[in-house]
Amino acid sequence: WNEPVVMEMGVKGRRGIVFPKAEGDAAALVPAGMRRRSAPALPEMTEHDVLRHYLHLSQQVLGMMGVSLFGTCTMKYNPRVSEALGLRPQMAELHPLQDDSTLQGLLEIVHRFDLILRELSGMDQFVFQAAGGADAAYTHTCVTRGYFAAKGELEQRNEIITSIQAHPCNPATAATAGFKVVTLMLEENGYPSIEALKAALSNRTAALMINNPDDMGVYNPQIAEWVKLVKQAGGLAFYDHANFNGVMGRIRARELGFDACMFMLHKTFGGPKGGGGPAVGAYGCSAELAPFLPKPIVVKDEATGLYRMDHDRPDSVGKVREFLGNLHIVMRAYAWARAMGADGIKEAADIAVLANNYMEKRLLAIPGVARSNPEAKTWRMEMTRYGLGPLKEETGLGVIEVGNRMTDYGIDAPWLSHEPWVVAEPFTPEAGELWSKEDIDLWCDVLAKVCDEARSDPEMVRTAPHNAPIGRVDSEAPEDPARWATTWRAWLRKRAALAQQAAE
Amino acid sequence: WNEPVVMEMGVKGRRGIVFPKAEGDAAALVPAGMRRRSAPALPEMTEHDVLRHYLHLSQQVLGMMGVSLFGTCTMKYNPRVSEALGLRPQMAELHPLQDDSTLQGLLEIVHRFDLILRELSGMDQFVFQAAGGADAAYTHTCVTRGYFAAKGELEQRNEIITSIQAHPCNPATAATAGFKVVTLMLEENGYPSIEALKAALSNRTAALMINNPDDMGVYNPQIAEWVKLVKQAGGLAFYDHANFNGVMGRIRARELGFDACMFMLHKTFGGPKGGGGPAVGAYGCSAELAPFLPKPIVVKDEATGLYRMDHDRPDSVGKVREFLGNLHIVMRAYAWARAMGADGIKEAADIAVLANNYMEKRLLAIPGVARSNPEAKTWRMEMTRYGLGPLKEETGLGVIEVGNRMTDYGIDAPWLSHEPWVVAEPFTPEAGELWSKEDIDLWCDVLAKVCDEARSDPEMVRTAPHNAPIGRVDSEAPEDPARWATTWRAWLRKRAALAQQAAE
Amino acid sequence: MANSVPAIKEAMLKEIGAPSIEALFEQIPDSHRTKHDFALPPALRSEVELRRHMLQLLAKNRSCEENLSFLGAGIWQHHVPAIVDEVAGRSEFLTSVWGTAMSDHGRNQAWFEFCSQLGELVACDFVGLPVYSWGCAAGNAIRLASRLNGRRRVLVPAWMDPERLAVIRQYCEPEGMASHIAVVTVAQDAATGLLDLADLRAKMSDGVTAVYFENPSFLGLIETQGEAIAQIAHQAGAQVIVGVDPISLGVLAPPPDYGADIVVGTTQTLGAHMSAGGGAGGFIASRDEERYAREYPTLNISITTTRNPGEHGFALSLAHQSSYGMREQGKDWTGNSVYLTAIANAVYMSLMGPEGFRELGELVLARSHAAAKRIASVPGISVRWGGGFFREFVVDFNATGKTVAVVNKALLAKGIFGGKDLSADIPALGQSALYAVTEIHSAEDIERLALALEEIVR
Amino acid sequence: MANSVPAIKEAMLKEIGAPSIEALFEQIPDSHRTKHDFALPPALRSEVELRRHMLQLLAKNRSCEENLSFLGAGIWQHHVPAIVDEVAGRSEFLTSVWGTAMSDHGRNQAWFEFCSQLGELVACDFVGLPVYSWGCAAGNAIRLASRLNGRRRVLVPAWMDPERLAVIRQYCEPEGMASHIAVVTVAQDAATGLLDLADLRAKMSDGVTAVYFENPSFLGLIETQGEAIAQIAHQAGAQVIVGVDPISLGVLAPPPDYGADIVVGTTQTLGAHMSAGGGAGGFIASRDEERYAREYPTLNISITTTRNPGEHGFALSLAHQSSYGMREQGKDWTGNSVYLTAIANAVYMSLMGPEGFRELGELVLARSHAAAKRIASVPGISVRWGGGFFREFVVDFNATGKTVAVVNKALLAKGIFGGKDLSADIPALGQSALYAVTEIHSAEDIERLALALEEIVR
Repeated sequence: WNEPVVMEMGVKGRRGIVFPKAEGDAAALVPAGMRRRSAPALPEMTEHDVLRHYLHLSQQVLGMMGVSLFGTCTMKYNPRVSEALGLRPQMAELHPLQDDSTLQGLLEIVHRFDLILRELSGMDQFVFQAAGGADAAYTHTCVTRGYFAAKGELEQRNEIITSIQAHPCNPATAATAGFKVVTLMLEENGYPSIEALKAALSNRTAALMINNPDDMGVYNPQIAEWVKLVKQAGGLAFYDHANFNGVMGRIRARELGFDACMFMLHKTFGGPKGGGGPAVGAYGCSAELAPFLPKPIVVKDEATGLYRMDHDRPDSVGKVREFLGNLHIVMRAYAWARAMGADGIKEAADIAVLANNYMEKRLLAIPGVARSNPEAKTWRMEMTRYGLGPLKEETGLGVIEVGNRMTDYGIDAPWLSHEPWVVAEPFTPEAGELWSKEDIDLWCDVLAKVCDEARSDPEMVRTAPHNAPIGRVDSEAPEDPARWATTWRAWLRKRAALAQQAAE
Repeated sequence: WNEPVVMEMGVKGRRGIVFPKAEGDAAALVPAGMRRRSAPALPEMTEHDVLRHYLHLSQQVLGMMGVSLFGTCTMKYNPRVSEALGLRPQMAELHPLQDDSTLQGLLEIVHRFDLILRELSGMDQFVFQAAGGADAAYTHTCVTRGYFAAKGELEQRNEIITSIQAHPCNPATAATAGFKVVTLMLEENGYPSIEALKAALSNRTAALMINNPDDMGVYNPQIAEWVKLVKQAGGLAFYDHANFNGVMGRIRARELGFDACMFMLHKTFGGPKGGGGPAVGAYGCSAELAPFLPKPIVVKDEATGLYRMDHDRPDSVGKVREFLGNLHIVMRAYAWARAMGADGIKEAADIAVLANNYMEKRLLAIPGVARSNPEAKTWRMEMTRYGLGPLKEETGLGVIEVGNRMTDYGIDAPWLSHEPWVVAEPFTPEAGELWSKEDIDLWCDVLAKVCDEARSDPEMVRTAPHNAPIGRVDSEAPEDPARWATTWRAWLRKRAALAQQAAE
Repeated sequence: MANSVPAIKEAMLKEIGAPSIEALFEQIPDSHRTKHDFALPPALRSEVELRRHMLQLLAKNRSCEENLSFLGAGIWQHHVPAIVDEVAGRSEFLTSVWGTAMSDHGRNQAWFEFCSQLGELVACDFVGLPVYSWGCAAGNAIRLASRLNGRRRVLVPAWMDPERLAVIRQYCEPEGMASHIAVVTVAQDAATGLLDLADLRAKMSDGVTAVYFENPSFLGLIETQGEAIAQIAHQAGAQVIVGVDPISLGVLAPPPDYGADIVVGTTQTLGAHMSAGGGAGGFIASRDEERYAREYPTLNISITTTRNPGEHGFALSLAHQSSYGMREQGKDWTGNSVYLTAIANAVYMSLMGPEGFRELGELVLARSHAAAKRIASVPGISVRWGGGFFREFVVDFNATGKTVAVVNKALLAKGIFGGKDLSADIPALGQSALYAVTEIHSAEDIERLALALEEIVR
Repeated sequence: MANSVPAIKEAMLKEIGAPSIEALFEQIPDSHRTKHDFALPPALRSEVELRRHMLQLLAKNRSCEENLSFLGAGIWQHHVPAIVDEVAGRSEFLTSVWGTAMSDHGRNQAWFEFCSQLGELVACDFVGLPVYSWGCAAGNAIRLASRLNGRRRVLVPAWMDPERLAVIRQYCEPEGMASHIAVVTVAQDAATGLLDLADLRAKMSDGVTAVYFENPSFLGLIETQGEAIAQIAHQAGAQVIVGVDPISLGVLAPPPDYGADIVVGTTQTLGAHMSAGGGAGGFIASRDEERYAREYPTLNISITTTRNPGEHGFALSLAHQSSYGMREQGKDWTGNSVYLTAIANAVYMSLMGPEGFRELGELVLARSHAAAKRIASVPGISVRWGGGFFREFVVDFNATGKTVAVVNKALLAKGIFGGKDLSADIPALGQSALYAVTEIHSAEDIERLALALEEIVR
């Protein structure tokens, strides 16, 4: 489809949806001066045309329609039974301020799932208000503030320690929350040294925010000692479980000493990615930290068996987002966990780690591909970062060009790496438990083919994609104030201005 | 997507869906000898792979994703609100043998819609058991048998009269029902002469089955007289309202004297085509014929306001299909009729006829296009048949090649003509009230372009399509007993046999 | 409507040079036009009003989801996997029309996959595109047999589904028609519920076009005498037509194993919602012999090659013999059928695979037998044939002194839809009801039913 | 799982030369491994069991569909058009990941269309991709303003949504943090419900980074003093941030018309189901000035050109300034947000068009005012501000001698969810409740509520 922008479509006077006519002079109900003067310049289309437009756009999304080994995200199959459940009025048409008695099913789901996460992590209480993994990290910074405020140490403890391989959301939320960020660098074995940690720790330390294993598939075997040192320094230890897929069923954050952790329900627990949410960062913590959690908390009255929202939490840090969170995603995660069971969850970890090592064998057989942290000789965990540095040196073509060319074969471009790039021309494929051996083979075959093409027909690769809905975009204009346009109205204005300039 | 046949996919041992394990030795519950010996050779795939496969296939369907002026069918917009309603348990999870008291909403819908169709047609009772327009025609033949059996004239009245332009289902169902078929030919003005009808009528005449206007957009102005003559001869008159779109809101079948009529709810009344059903042929008739209708009939007890299924109809001809019919489609048709209202229905006819005449103006401006029944100089009704006879004479390329090439531009091939082809290289586009003027313009532009190409680059047109999911198929093999294969198992067997032959 | 906009109407009128829209209807004589104002209910133009109205109507229904239903008898409550709805609801399939083999390739492939997978289940090489229902498929198959061998008498089981039998009778034409096919019922053995072979032999003759029987039968029983029946029929030159529910074929032998020439049955159970009967669908299958194929009334889709080497395509096969091709000379008639349901069926079968059908079949066997046993333990209630059935069984209330109608009414008050009342259809069974138990019924459901029955018949 | 098949596991193990799967976990020290058996509830592996379990749980909820709800206060029950669900449910969008501008072109275009249409409604040229909620958007906008002008005090209305205010306070950091932004409330006039300009002037200073107010306000009132507020703020060098529900903007003036610099608000009302709050979403918009754009915390998508002349593409803009690009140096942080909801929003706005928003706005005005009037006619009940509101209004129960809690409990027994109890949040209003009336409420609904109230307060 050569689909126009919706703003160009339609005909004046067409209607996509109508409403009953208002009784009386409704316009007169708007106070003087507050009536909209000129109608918004929205398209005027029939329902059929609107639907066709967005159906056409949907067909121009590759994503998981092909094979997408999208790393650092743990893409899973999203059971459609949960999508159907999500549209049930008993889920979709609930108001968050309804009386608890009318939300018993939902609150029960939240509570039951809370228990499941407690069991998987050893924590004492979970909340689901955070609308994503980053928001859960932010929740940790908020809880940290509450905790130290209660201890009277908030002004003193103004540093949060993380590592360069932790997801950017950890330092970013720490900084947003007002903390200074101390970033530890990786050493040869793939993780920061315990000496570096010790050097960073002080009575200013509020918390450690860390994930393990990292995106290179390296597990820090000293993590229990790290946590102990942080606690000794008076800080809190937060486990960013973004990479839970490799360890689930084998370790429990609380047993390692962590005070808190988070899970991404929209990925690790089978909720759909949706291109980026609605999502949930499930945040769990120890009983010591629980009083500071955002409120309300869902609790069960064991006597009556009824569930309620507990708002009466005087030490709570308040809210990180309105209401209880994306509970429709919690519902999906609960369903996923129930379908998997303890054995299924452990088997998923088994398969994810097996698949990653199988994929690695195939990838490292492709000339031009290098592995991160080559010194770490162990089997990696559920994903590993690789680099096309050698290919780039040889051909001048790197991950961007290779990724674009891969999409010509129905393989969406891989995730490269979070900032900063510590591996040259990085890419981070993750097979997880979802993708079949054949899918992995196909992915590796395509990468191998494109690497070959980079040598035999570099122009083909350089100008890719050739088989995508559109040609390679100009990515400079979006960085130029005179040309970027996040809205059609800005585009019209700037296009006119540029045309004027050109004419002058 | 270069999508394999599902029979080639999967890996032994994979599961798409699982069920709880049966308690005990379930296999022993099958009587000796009746246990299946070898498992069916079905694919073994994960849910994710099954879903991706069919999503890929769905993206290889053009149909109404582009502009499809599919004639003789009156394609309409299918409101998605009704699709969502259809999945509600209160519609989807109903059993037809439930107690009437548990089906009050559904029976009310059926009854209310019955009243709407009565109002539109003047008939006295509708039934919805027929699962398509052809099945409604068949219903008429069954009712006709019942009516004449009751009069003791069944053996005598064994002829049904129709015209060569009537949909094939009319003669075909008449013949299946055991009647001799008398077919009237069209004359210059586009319909059979009244003399021809008179010559066909006799005391053997059981019924006339006719539509009006026909697919050429010609309305038989003598139809009231026809009906009178048929009734005088002792026969019944059935109005096939497949082309209702052009006359809805303006005429009523019963007022023209017809004893019965049928509407296609899956098209004329906004139900989805679904590639060919589930569909409903709503069959309505006069009070005189009503006792013979298939049973049960939905009736309302005016005293209690309750609805019930009346099975106690001793003269009923029985069933044409199990239960009450595709009531989920009746539900959609009712919703459509309520959304349109009387004014909306009439306006739809207005727009359909206007659009057809607008389209005609554009089509006849394309060299190579001819109009059916050129002698009929009037404005046509909601659709008209055209022919590419002139183009074929000039270039050797006809509707098949042109249609294939049109799909390269995102325009699905038009419906050509029912058998027999009375127009050379026929095609029958229908704009209806759905398609916008811009869509019609696009359609005509593409046809004009392809007709040009037929002259400027005939090879391009002859070998089309070039931009479809697959290349032009071999349509001879499917007619050859040695090569046709309606199943994968037949294909495997025949392919092996042909390979063997070739080797010998 | 896109062209409702006055300016567009005017532009089109101007382009064609017509004075008004009304003028375009000049062909309809004044005398034909109704003088009547169409008195339809007020329009609910807005989706918000329409949806509300429809939901209010639907809310008056009580469904088999929030109630506990044991109804079967032609439409069955099986689990519909979520992705079946997703695929069948895709706009591309939902609104697909009838393009070419190239433009509608994906849908045609899905249809071929429907036929191919069904072919594996029923062990037949030739499978047509679906027909309206099991009853219609049986009617079509009998007429097909009659065209094949020119005979005009069919034998069917006495205790077959009255609903399906009524459709068959319609297809065979009433006796008043010269061309009718006589429908003759063969007795069933009261002790076993199976076909009475003696009666079958007695009624068999060289005028018989076909014997039709079902597996499982209407009463749920597995007909174990298939081979004997087929032998009797074949010796008389008659065709053997077997009706099946393919969902049973993960555990039951496919009909050709015991001599079936033509297999028909339902497609509803393969992923179609009941929809008050709207889920019904039927199929016809047979050996891939030319003489059979040339009598099919269905449209058929064949795999074939394309201009591109190694590529598959799918095209209509034998369309010319249909009513579309030959009008009244065609094989019966065809038209819109349940083609979207066929796509749902294809998805369902792909999900199931051989193990899914086996597992489901065993579960249904186990659960239905367990249910029969539990129900039979209720004082006064017995199960007519305690074994050898699949999914459905006959519950006998005669000893309770209560009619099925009374029992079912009491069950309904408890949110339970009791089995189909057989007392009118098969008087020989007295006050009996046909209960269906599938994978959607849990052990607690059975217990809930049994406790309710205990209370009711006490 | 595709690779659960033992043969595949073995093949992969063999290929990599590992002795067992367990061996692959060699990095995890024994001492880290839990000794604990994970005691999760039994697996419901089959979809049929799982679905049943989930439906049983959901059945314990009572929804706003079968009940009559007047709850608003941050999440509103508006009509969600059917095609919005269809598009947002498409697998392509639902499971989309994060590919390139070329491979995910369709989704990126839909995002751009979300921003473009929202830009028309709020009359802003720059619109970021969505954030979690209105409250988060307000918090982000205040921080953005603070980065722009370096000031650390924000003025907000005293009677704003406590839910939203709590989020804002979080984003502004607690007072114990050195870097916190002080949140200062400005009084509202008891007579009009509007902002008290005298108090605003008193609290305005050159330390104020921004004034934040809403239209309609938390209590539903249309703030008519926007221009005056903006003038006061701008004179002190403060930014003006206005929070809106864009669904009102078919009839209400867009905030830049009365001086807003930054506009934030909810996206939930634009086609997202309430989902117990899961429908929440927020947006940030402003003039397209570089100094603003360079402080956005969101990801942004810009239209651009491609290698093919005349073709549009859509690419990320200013991504480097986000936390993905600059970690703790970035502008606040971003991550997964509500991007799928943004697609639903885009579909909704395309369907609505200018006339849809006008018609809906007028309908909501008319219905909510009619409802207020009818409710005020109930003896003992009054409406605090009888006009000048949009959708929501304050119902005053003080004269009835009954608390809102008691009234709402009685309403609940009649299947009615009464308005949000304000007595704890805004003690000055005593026993008052905030009622929301939208296009989903019919005249009969209002009458039903009024009759119920008459009975309850009698």
